[in-house]
Amino acid sequence: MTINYKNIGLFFLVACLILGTGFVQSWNTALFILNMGLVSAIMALGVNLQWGFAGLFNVGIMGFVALGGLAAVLISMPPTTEAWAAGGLRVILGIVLGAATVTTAILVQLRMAAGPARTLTTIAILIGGFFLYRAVFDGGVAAVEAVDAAGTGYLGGLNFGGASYKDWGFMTLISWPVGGLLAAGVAWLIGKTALGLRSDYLAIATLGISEIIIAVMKNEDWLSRGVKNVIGLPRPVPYEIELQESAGFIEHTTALGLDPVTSSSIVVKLGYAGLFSIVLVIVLILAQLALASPWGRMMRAIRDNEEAAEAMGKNVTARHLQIFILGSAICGVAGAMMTTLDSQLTPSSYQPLRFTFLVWVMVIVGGSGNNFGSVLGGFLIFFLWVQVEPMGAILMQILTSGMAEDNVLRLHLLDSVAHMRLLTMGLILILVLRFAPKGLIPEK
Amino acid sequence: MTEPFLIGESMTGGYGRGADILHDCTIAVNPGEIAVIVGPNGAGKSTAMKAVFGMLNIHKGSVRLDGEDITHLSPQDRVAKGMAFVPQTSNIFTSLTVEENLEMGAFLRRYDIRVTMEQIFDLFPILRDKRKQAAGELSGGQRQQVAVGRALMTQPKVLMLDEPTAGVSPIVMDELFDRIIEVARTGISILMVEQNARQALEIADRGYVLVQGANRFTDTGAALLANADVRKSFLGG
Amino acid sequence: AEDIKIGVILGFTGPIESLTPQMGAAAEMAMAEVNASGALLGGSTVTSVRGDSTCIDAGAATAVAERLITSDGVKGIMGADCSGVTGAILSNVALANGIVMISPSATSPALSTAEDNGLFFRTAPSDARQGVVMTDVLLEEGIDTVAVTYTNNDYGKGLADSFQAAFEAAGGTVTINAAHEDGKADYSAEIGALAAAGGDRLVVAGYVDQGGSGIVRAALDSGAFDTFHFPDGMISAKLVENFGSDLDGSSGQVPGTDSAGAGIFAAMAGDDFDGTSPFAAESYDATALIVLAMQAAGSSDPAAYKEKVMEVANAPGLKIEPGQLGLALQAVAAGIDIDYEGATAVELIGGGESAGNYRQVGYEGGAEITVKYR
Amino acid sequence: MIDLLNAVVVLSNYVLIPALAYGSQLALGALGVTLIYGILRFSNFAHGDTMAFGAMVTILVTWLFQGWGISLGPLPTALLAIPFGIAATAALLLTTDRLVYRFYRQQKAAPVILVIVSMGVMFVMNGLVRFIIGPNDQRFSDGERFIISAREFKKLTGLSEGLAFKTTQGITIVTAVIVVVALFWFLNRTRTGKSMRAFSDNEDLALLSGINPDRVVMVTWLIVAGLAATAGALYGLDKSFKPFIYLQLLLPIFAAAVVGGLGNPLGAIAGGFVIAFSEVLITYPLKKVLGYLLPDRFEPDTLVQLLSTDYKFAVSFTILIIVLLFRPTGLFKGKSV
Amino acid sequence: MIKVENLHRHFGGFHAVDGASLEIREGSITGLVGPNGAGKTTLFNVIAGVLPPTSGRVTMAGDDITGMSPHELFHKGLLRTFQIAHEFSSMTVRENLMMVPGSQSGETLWNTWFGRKRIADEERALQAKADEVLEFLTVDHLRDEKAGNLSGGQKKLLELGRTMMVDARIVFLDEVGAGVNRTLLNTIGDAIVRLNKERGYTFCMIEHDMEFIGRLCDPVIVMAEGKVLAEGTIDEIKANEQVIEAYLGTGLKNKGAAE
Ligand SMILES: Nc1ncnc2c1ncn2[C@@H]1O[C@H](COP(=O)(O)OP(=O)(O)OP(=O)(O)O)[C@@H](O)[C@H]1O
Ligand SMILES: Nc1ncnc2c1ncn2[C@@H]1O[C@H](COP(=O)(O)OP(=O)(O)OP(=O)(O)O)[C@@H](O)[C@H]1O
Ligand SMILES: [Mg+2]
Ligand SMILES: [Mg+2]
Repeated sequence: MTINYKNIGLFFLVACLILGTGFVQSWNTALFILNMGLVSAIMALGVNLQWGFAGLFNVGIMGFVALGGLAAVLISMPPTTEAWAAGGLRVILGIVLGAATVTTAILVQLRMAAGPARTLTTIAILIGGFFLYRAVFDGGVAAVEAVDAAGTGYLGGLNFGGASYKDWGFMTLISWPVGGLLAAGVAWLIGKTALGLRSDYLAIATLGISEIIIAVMKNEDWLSRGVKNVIGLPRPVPYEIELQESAGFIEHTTALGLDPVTSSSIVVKLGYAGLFSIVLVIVLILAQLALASPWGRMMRAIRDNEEAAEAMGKNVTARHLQIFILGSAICGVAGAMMTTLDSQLTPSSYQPLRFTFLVWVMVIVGGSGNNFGSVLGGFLIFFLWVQVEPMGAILMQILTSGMAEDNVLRLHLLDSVAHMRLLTMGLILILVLRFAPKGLIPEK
Repeated sequence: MTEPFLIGESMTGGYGRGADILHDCTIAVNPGEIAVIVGPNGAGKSTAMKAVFGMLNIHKGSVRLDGEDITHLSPQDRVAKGMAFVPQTSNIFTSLTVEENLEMGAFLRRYDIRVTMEQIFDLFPILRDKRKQAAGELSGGQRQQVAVGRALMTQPKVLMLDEPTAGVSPIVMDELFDRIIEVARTGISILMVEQNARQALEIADRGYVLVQGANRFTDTGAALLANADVRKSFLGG
Repeated sequence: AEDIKIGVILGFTGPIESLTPQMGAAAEMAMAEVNASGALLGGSTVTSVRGDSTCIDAGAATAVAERLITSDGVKGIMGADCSGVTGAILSNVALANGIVMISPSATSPALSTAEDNGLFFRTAPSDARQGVVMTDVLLEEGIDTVAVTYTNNDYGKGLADSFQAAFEAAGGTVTINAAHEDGKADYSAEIGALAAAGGDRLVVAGYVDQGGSGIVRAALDSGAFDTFHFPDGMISAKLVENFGSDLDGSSGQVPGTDSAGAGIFAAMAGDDFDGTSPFAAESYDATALIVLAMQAAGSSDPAAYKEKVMEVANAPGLKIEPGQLGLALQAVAAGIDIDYEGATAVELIGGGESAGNYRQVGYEGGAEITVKYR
Repeated sequence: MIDLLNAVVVLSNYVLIPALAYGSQLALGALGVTLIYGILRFSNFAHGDTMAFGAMVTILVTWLFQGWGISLGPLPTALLAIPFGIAATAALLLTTDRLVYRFYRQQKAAPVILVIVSMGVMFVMNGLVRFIIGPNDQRFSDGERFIISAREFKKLTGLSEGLAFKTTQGITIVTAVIVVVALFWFLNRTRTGKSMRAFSDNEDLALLSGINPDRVVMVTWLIVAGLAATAGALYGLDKSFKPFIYLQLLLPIFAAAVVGGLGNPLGAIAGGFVIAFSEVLITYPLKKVLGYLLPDRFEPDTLVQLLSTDYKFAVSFTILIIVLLFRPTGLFKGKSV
Repeated sequence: MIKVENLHRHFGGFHAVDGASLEIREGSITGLVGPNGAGKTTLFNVIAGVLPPTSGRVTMAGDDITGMSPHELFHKGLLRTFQIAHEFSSMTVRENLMMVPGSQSGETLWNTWFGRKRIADEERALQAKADEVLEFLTVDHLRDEKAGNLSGGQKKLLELGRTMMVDARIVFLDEVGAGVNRTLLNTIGDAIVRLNKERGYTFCMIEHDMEFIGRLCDPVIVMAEGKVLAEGTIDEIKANEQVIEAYLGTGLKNKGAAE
């Protein structure tokens, strides 16, 4: 039971950190950390599912998060009608042709007897299909991208709210599960091919695939504007401006003695926090129930010793695939949520350091194999990620406080304040793991 | 009574912060002698061996080699003092070849190890055929032979073997016991744990029966074999 | 009198981390100048609060902006630097909190049409304009076939596209328009492709601190191209320092004017930092505009002074050069209309972006020379 | 005939030589990664920044030498400074090990913990390097840039295509080959090398054989320091030194180490070449080559490029995955923990 | 029950199993002996689907099971133990046993969320069963210990215990006796005989302890160099010259001298 006090204490500590941010810095920042902490906790749960439960070393989280973001655009933005007219069908036809080519090739591989004839047919189909696909697809893409390149230049999404599409904010909510499905679909493809790989080999394969996903999102402008970004996604919560202009809101806030501008953004953030918390709680409960059941036991057995688990009748391949898809889908959902919160999709901001490794840090520091650990890690690490910047500055101030005003070293130190951010993050990481080498809330 | 060459005296201790496994357990052996430890599974035989070799902290009792207190020496320093040990499990380098495994046994010996290696190959001919193969690809019994071979390569003063014959075929087991006797005759102390207890006790000068981490019976091998109680409870009738 | 805080949000870490120290220093130089004059709003002072935009991580950038606004209480933001994070901060934070942002270096055409409630300005021109200027420069030099490589982000892509459109419309040929990723270890593949496509000159729409230099180095080393054309992200002392006389015969353009302001600014920077570093002058001007607008509105409230930015920036009025901020503040206080020219001959058009004056450069004998202004 | 020669020269200049040089650079980095993986059993994320640190010290010393007027004639002065870079890196790594990694080794922590810890170390080293030398590009190369430059080559041969071969490319390739052979020999033939492999295989048993773990760890870090500083300095000489890039270099380096088979030096060099060639070769437009080879009538008017360079990373990773599907632990049968 | 026809398994150029043909009769306790490296474990691995054969065929009650995966074979009632213990080291001893039974309803995600009641009932039954097995193996006091912390012999017992958790048709035991105390081994032997008699399990066991083999097994198959060398009752085997030369040997040479 003592251990339980410790865990509650840890959560309490993180709550204090966030509340402290609210009191010392601002409630907006605190809520921002809370919201991103919620999203990060969900991602960490997804990764914990894969690593902590099943020992799958997935380092492609970034890709699944990005797919979730893509879903947010594809669902919640309005379709670009001119683009559809210009080349939409051609693009779709191109994709269908591409898929058909691959399918036919696979069918040939399966159906025909092995031999030179089969190889030749397959190659012929693939090459022919490739040129056909390029011929159809490229033209369509060019046409789509030519439509108002600076403003749209892509096919847009499925929000049929027309000019008032921003009022259809609930569409973004639909995009969350869709983001999960999209991620799950891609995870299925990856799992089918690459899950046979072990440990670090699987890691580099997933890392590569996530880079490929980002490359596609950066370069296929017809899909989501590539590096030109999509900004101004609709929101499931009201806009601050609307609140500030609504008489009722101003009345309420002034009655409470608050500033309407500040309170409007706080209310909006609280709205997000509410939505995100619902998702987190659902995911956490489901994950926790699964972990503390024969299913979780089976997964741990597979993680411990695949060969023996297989001999004891557990279908290791199928289970790995299942949990890989599930974990990736959760990351996809979180990705869609995050894009909703940002109200924009910027493919070049998907950096492995931020979206893959930071999530891993959350899982490991929190304590892999323990769902509550992952949630704690999500909040704590994101808090640090945001707060190490001022911390680094403070660190430098302390270091330089004793020095003369024009001391060269002092100036140099103060100049490098910006680089202290990552350094501080690194130091904290090392220190935390030093005192809790199995994570803050270790697996039981 | 003179002090034995190697003695782990009144050892009490366990793994990490867990409960004690050994309770006041004493094991000793003299040069040229074979001492055999038997007992039920989980009695603490392997633990006692590890304690003697310094792979486990004992918080009571001491280990002395040739009169010198070595209780606080690290295992690798004990190797330097002429002790060799074959653990019960994971006792080979799986990714190294058979030959490299043997070389590692002789790591602290810089001079001519070829001769010793040839002797090992004569003892376990199969290893000569497989010398270039990774030890992890061997069969269970072959691995065991590599493990024993590695310890023999050290040319130690004290040889400690934890179930050296587990999984080896009868013909090899006989060879092995023969070899152990030979080795002992050259003045080396041998301390081993065995579940093939009857054969082992037959060649033992001393026998220890361990139960729940404590000495239950201590006597010569022959006397233990003759003891009906011991036979029934520990040697399978 | 109050202590007015102004946020300086730039990518102090990340892909343009070598440009941002100068930009930040320039902004703070303007603030120091204001404080020294003591003429702002009856003796108010301005203080800089720095924040790291990272240039690429929209999440981190919004968090920083959020913190600066809500906890430090900044009244305006000088920044951000890269177009992506600038858009993010604008739509997520500045809009919601009604804070004025003046970016010195976000040049993406997309920002021209972004929803901003009149809060967003930039002292850098949109790249749509640069594409046209570039075409003119090249065609005038008699170059009608070029290969283009751009840094794969909204800046590079936007610039390369607007250039290609303008160039082809004017009768030129673009043999290949290929992206390069910044910060990669090796550009052999890109150079291979560019060389195979060929062209009289290689247009490098990248960053000098980033892939841009890598591309130029690889192109020179392999003999793929001898001459280049550099848009704004590439032009800097660094480029000359890196390549020296290898650049002879190349061309480029960068936002800039032959106004005396640029020279004065560089002289003011003196030894403290490199005043000719890209976007340093724009940063000075952006800061100055914020302060002057406050003075004109008589208040540091963004909702009030956002209306005044265009007014102080544009004619008619008393022309103001760098180093004359004190004078300008007094003039405004006295009710005299001013036209802030600053270090970059500021002229805000449309939705509040720089009209776009460019300095055409060439390279001779291992040095950068100014050919003319456009 | 001339056309054929020109085609060969074009291909060498834009594919063969750059890929060889880049591949060697990756290999040198991958060797360090693979060695740590092989002996200390974790993927070291701090390796890129270790390289940056080594390169930084080398640069500082080079500047010093240049200031004193010491030079190596046609070769870059930095070669003289590399030993100092190695020494400083060794000191850094040994300190790091003492302060950070040793604790987890004694705890017998899971490899993934070490991976995450190494990320912490990466952040700290990264900050350290940027703190000392700043975030900017630094140039420190001198001596002859080229063994043969494109212009000289054209003049010499009279061909219409040039072929450039840089001094640094030459040094890198030669160094990589020598180091790989030396390391392979060291690990498989020498007593110390074998004891290091034994240690990585079964730490407890290594102890029982009298192998001194501290010594193994120390030797490992020393070799890694040598590799990292050399690789970092050579890379900086060839391209340019910028702290941020070394972090980015980590990804292809890991890819090279993995595709070759983790823990295997031969794998590292093979992996380096696989990654480098797949990046350069697949995206290379054949227009010019075909232009020389085919009769004028058939000369292609498009680029004849299989895939645009946007996807060069995608290509190399796709190839990596395909290789792994057929050889799940890399080309040279690597380890997996 | 199991029929192996002309089975080959090569590792590179090495023929570990080299044309072995044998049959395990339904209801028998068949012993499999042979020198170290004879290919016994490899044969088990091929039968149990861990290794694909290079060539040859395995049938179970007439069905071709060549190349089937281990988990499919498990559900057909074929169980095996590992010569080198494969415990689930970070799980408790009891969990090691409870995870064994196939088609537990709690192994479906859906049920873990919406079928808690059923799972709880099943778990109770499983737990009782596991405790029973643990008691029989004399390790019940360790039921909540991590399996990785067991002694060498205890791990082997756990290997055996797993096969006792479900109803099997045929059980392959790879040296379960090595490292197990002889007194306990006798009890285990009795249990094997009981399972064989009362529940009709077929056993095939590799063992080097001839006494133990002799007590339980009929017939005994001897393998050497990947082939079947001999087959017969224990006495026939013990008398076989070839077997003595290759496997049994003639006893200690030095024995007298040691005493
Ligand atoms: N993965 C492998 N690669 C190469 N050779 C192997 C591999 N696995 C087994 N062998 C070889 O195949 C032969 C048969 O091994 P196997 O494990 O089947 O023997 P066994 O009869 O079970 O012996 P033991 O009684 O010692 O357990 C041995 O010589 C072994 O070296
Ligand atoms: N690493 C460990 N951590 C905790 N407990 C352990 C560990 N290793 C063994 N034990 C416990 O210590 C007791 C004695 O184990 P030991 O290995 O000494 O038995 P043993 O007499 O050698 O048995 P066997 O004949 O089965 O090998 C056992 O109950 C076991 O569960
Ligand atoms: Mg034991
Ligand atoms: Mg076997």
